Amino acid sequence: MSQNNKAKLCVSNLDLFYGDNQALKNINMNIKRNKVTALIGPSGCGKSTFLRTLNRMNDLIENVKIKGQIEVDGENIYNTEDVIKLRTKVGMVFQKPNLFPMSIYDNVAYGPRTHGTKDKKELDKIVEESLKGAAIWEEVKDRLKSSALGLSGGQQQRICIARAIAMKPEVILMDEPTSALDPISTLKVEELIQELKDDYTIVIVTHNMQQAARVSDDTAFFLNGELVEYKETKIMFTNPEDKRTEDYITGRFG
Amino acid sequence: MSQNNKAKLCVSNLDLFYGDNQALKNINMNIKRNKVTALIGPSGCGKSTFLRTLNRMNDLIENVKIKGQIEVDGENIYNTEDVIKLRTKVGMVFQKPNLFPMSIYDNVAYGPRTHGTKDKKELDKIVEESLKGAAIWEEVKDRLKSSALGLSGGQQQRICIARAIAMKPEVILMDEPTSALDPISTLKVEELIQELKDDYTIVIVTHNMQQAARVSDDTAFFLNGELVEYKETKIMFTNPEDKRTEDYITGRFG
Amino acid sequence: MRKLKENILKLLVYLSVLFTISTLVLIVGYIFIKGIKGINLSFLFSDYSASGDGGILPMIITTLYTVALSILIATPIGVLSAIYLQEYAKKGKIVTCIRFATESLAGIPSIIYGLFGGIFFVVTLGMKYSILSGSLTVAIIILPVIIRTTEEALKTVPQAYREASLALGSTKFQTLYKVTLPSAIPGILSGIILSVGRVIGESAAILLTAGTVAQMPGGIFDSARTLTVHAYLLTKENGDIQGAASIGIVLIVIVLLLNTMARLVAKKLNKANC
Amino acid sequence: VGCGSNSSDSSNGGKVTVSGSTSVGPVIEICAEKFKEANKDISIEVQQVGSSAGIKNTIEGTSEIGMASRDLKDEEKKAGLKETEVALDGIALITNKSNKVKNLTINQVKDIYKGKITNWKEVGGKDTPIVVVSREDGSGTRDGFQEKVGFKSEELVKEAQISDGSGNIKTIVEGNENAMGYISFGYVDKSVNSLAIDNVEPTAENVKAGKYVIARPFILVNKEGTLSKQGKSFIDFILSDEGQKIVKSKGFISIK
Amino acid sequence: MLVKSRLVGTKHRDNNNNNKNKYVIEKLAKNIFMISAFISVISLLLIIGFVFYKGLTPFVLKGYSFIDFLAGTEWVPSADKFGILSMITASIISTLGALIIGVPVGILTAAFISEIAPKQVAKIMSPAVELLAGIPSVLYGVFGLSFLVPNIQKIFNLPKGQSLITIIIVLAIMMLPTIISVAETAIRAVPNAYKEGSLALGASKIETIFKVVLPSAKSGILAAVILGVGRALGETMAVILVAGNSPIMPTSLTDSVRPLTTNIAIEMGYAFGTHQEMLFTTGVVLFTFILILNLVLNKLSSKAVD
Ligand SMILES: Nc1ncnc2c1ncn2[C@@H]1O[C@H](COP(=O)(O)OP(=O)(O)OP(=O)(O)O)[C@@H](O)[C@H]1O
Ligand SMILES: Nc1ncnc2c1ncn2[C@@H]1O[C@H](COP(=O)(O)OP(=O)(O)OP(=O)(O)O)[C@@H](O)[C@H]1O
Ligand SMILES: [Mg+2]
Ligand SMILES: [Mg+2]
Ligand SMILES: O=P([O-])([O-])[O-]
Repeated sequence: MSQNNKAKLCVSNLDLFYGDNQALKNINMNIKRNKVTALIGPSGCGKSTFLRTLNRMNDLIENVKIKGQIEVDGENIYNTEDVIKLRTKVGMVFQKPNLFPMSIYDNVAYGPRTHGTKDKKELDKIVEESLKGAAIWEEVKDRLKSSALGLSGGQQQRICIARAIAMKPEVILMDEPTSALDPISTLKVEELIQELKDDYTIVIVTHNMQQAARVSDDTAFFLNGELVEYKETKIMFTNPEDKRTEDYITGRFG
Repeated sequence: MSQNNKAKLCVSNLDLFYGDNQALKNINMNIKRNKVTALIGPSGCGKSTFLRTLNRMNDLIENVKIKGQIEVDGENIYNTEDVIKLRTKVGMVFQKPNLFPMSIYDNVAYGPRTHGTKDKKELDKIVEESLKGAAIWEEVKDRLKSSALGLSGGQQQRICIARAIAMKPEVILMDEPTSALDPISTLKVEELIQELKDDYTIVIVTHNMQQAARVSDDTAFFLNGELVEYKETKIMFTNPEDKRTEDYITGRFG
Repeated sequence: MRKLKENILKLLVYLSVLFTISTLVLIVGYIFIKGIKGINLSFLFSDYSASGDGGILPMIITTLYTVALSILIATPIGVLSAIYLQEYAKKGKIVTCIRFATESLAGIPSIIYGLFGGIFFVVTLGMKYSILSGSLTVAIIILPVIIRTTEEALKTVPQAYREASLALGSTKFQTLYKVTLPSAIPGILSGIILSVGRVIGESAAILLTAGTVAQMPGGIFDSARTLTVHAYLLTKENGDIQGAASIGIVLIVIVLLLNTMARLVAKKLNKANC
Repeated sequence: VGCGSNSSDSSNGGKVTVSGSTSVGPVIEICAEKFKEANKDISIEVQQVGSSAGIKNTIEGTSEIGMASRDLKDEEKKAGLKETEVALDGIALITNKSNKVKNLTINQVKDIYKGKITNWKEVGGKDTPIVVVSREDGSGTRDGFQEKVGFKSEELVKEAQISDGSGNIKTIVEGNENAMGYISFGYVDKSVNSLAIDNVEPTAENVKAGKYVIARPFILVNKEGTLSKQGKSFIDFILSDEGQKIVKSKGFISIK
Repeated sequence: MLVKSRLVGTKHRDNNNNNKNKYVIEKLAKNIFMISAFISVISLLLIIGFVFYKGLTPFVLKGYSFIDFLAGTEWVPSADKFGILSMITASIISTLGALIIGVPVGILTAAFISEIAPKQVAKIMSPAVELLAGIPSVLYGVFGLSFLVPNIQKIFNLPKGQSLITIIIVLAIMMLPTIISVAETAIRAVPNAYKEGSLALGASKIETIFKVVLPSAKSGILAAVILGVGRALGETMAVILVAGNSPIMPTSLTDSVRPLTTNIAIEMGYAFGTHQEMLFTTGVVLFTFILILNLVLNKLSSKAVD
């Protein structure tokens, strides 16, 4: 329980197989509460796979085998039957904005409604708060009832974040949330992440070294399914321990 | 006619529109006989479009409008009705190897057969020569009758070149022929291009600056549908005239 | 030589197209020319009379009953099956088995359905010759069509929608009815429209299960005649080609309308997915 | 609730299901229409599925009343059926309008159907082959025809065209000058010639007088003891003067 | 920043109990879906069960010989003679004949629609083909009986127009839309790269279609053919009106014949006892043909996936 005070998520001895192909190899990692943790590494190294184990999105894929354990607040998430509760607690924002073909309002209200909030006033409040939280309220407040698919990529991605926030999760997982965005939108989302970390534990996958350096407190470097190095971002980027980390962050491969 | 002595292809005042969208703007270019000419430029600048005008492959696309003229050996290719003759003279190798789902032999014999060569012995000879010309004979001579789709990407691309050579064309157009290949196969194809230029006029589109520098005699730099600079490769890469060319080849954008 | 060969091949292609088009024009034209004289309001909307001079209203009503009932039976089963296959089932023996069954059902000739319905629904289950027996039989016939098109429609719903919904803590079922199904509805609709066409055109299977009673059905437990069966019986029993052709016109117009509807719906589907 | 009693629960309304012969069907349909005018609350379903199927349906209880255009077979009688003759019907031999042959002897008819005579010139017509058209095995019309002409099913010329409906036979004969077929009097019209047999014209009078021999009864059958009140009143209606008038108007012969 | 403090505040009312309900619904839904899916399987089993039970009764319980049934050429139910070899032959010949016309015409039309026709023409042809597919088969029969039969009699100078040729023509027309639409899909799936490859080698459009496009689409085209066979083998109402239905072994294309389907339909209304069961047996034979075809089709499509 001692670790639990600092660590929100504890991953120990995690192995993951797609069929016979091992995509994650003995990962051990404690992710700190109210910090932003960045996952970096070359394409195919297992970043997305790892992220998706944290809210059991890999359950959707056939033929996945998982060993080891992951605890959220000290509770093993692969022991509970209640995936819904886990996913309510651990929200996710995907690489490509994936809003539903509904209005902006309905998108953000989707989660709360699913969990039984029916009251119009309460929903209004949640939607407004979440959109404000995602720094997109001003831009969309006059067209909440229009389709969410009419927005720009950057706006859509922030609505996705609002949608995740509306669930009042404790952890937010983000899989390359800005890779589909233009530089200005990216900046906005990065600022947002900085603000959100006071209230949430954030884990973010990124391909962009500069982004990792800018937004994260801790960084984990993955390579071929292994966790090569994991430490404070400042230290990692100035003084990497492992030769492979150094090569990667200085752009020598990948 | 004077230009014709050196220039195999003369392009003058070429404009091309996809619907209302102008993809090529007033291109003027004389492509030299028995030389390798490289076309470079950022994605979407019109390299492929330009290449495809040279053997009228753009005829296949609806809504394409072409102005200006292109002469091969002094004959305007957009005046003749005989596209087949033009395409026989001007062969093409595509970015992704596009072998037919037939045997290796039948792939290479496809062109000659189409043009009426029936004699078994003659075909055998053409196939062997072409495969040798494409530096792939040794690798496949024992399995000419097996499916061409069972080969590696690099082998397939060389068979594509053999297939083009089998037509005995005078010009070979290549649209990023090595972008789908691993480094070793790339090298083999590059060597091949060097060998071929004694007999053929070669125009090659490439994204790879190094490749352009290695294989070509002349280089043309395209940007937003315009031909920005066109000169000897050696001069272009050491002493570009245009600021935009310099930026591009030194990797400052694109 | 090369040109000659090319021209021969071209000629073959054009002859084929000519054959296809001309058969269509011939058949539709023939039916229209033969049958148009018989088309008038009283033919379409007055009651049938055995002593002649009657209209085809009972057959139209019967056709409507049969279409409504069979669609009502087959749609929920078909859609739910497709959902199971597409959203729930894991690859394996069970799915293979179900797939094989639906594919086989799709290939069975309707006369065999007629044989089956004629002893199973009519005799064994005691439903007698009735619209119900007929509708149940055609419901099985159209089941594979609805399953197939629904599956295709579900496949086109982006996986991203499902992931987004699940990641928000929804159950699979919530995801299904809030996100996946609404996106798939145009596809499902076009499947239903296709099936309506199939039901309307069906003859052998309905003849052997719904019977041939030429009168206004009082309900689904009555035996009655659909339009298509009526066209067949007019030909067979009365030698009334003109009457059959008149009904043919009605049927062809219905088919045209249904096809156009399906097209519009499909267009909508494409738009929705952009 | 026993077989065929589906209608007897309510004393007034109810449904009577009738099925069987396609020759008998049309006239019974008209009777049913007339009957309903007087008995609005009774509905009558007339199913034209063929004589044998009608009898089978009656035995199985799928229908209350069966219609047959032939006598019952022993097998069928054993099942406990009660039969009621409601009309007589002649079977007319028909040829194409352009055919000059107007009369045949019954032996010629037999030989044609057995395949011994194959050309119209053998019976005084043009030098063209005879295309024989017959109903399908099991049809009441065919049974009646074969019995009266005097040959068995397996003797029918193998090349004969088989059609499962009188209308169909008429269409075939109308469109083919070589064809010859047979249909119930009720279906005969001006689109085809009907032949005299042994110089006897195919008319209702000649049948009634016993001169035109190719004829058979129309019967209704029901399971012994299960006929509903409504069913009985319907049969009574057909046997009444009004019913028999309808029978006559359709070209059949009244049993009275 | 005002917002944030509020954000963490209240939790959703969600509790475990609520979730438990959801999981129950989830299970229930899944089971309902699964049961629905099994209705197809049950239907198929019922159909097989009933048709085979009825159809095999005479052989199992009444001592008829199945071999005689299959190999017999005489069909006289009232004389207790049941042999369907002639009908099997008729079915096979008429299907093959229809294939010989329908397959090339269908494939070439499909090639025309997907590769040659200008967009506008293709836009008209596709609905036309759909209409051809949607016309009820009875109408093909009506057309066949009153138009084709007399005309074929005239053109070929025959004593009668009901014949194998007529069946073949009607079936060929009826299988066209099936073949065209499936082949069209297969042809459209041929990668553009193949076509470009061929054209760039100086092949003409037509050469490209015949040498590259059609061969590349062959597994899809084969599937189209098999579906067409199914359609032809199973067609009843159109055939019954034009076949002539004589149960004889065909010796020429001008003979009238009785295919399996029409044997069932033509006599079903009149059949009784063993006769009726033998019609079911005819159905069993037809059914077996169709099942075999389906198995082949299955194999083909799984091969196409590889
Ligand atoms: N559904 C799957 N089935 C099988 N293998 C998979 C699946 N998803 C991913 N993999 C494999 O697992 C490995 C890790 O993939 P993953 O998507 O986690 O990489 P990544 O680090 O997110 O890469 P990228 O930066 O390209 O997104 C890869 O080798 C990939 O091919
Ligand atoms: N078939 C088409 N229809 C309409 N526009 C097209 C079409 N093909 C290309 N374009 C447009 O024309 C422009 C030039 O495209 P082109 O393919 O020639 O670029 P490129 O230089 O080859 O790029 P890349 O390096 O990515 O292959 C682009 O803006 C492209 O979007
Ligand atoms: Mg990833
Ligand atoms: Mg390009
Ligand atoms: O229909 P039938 O009267 O010939 O049995």
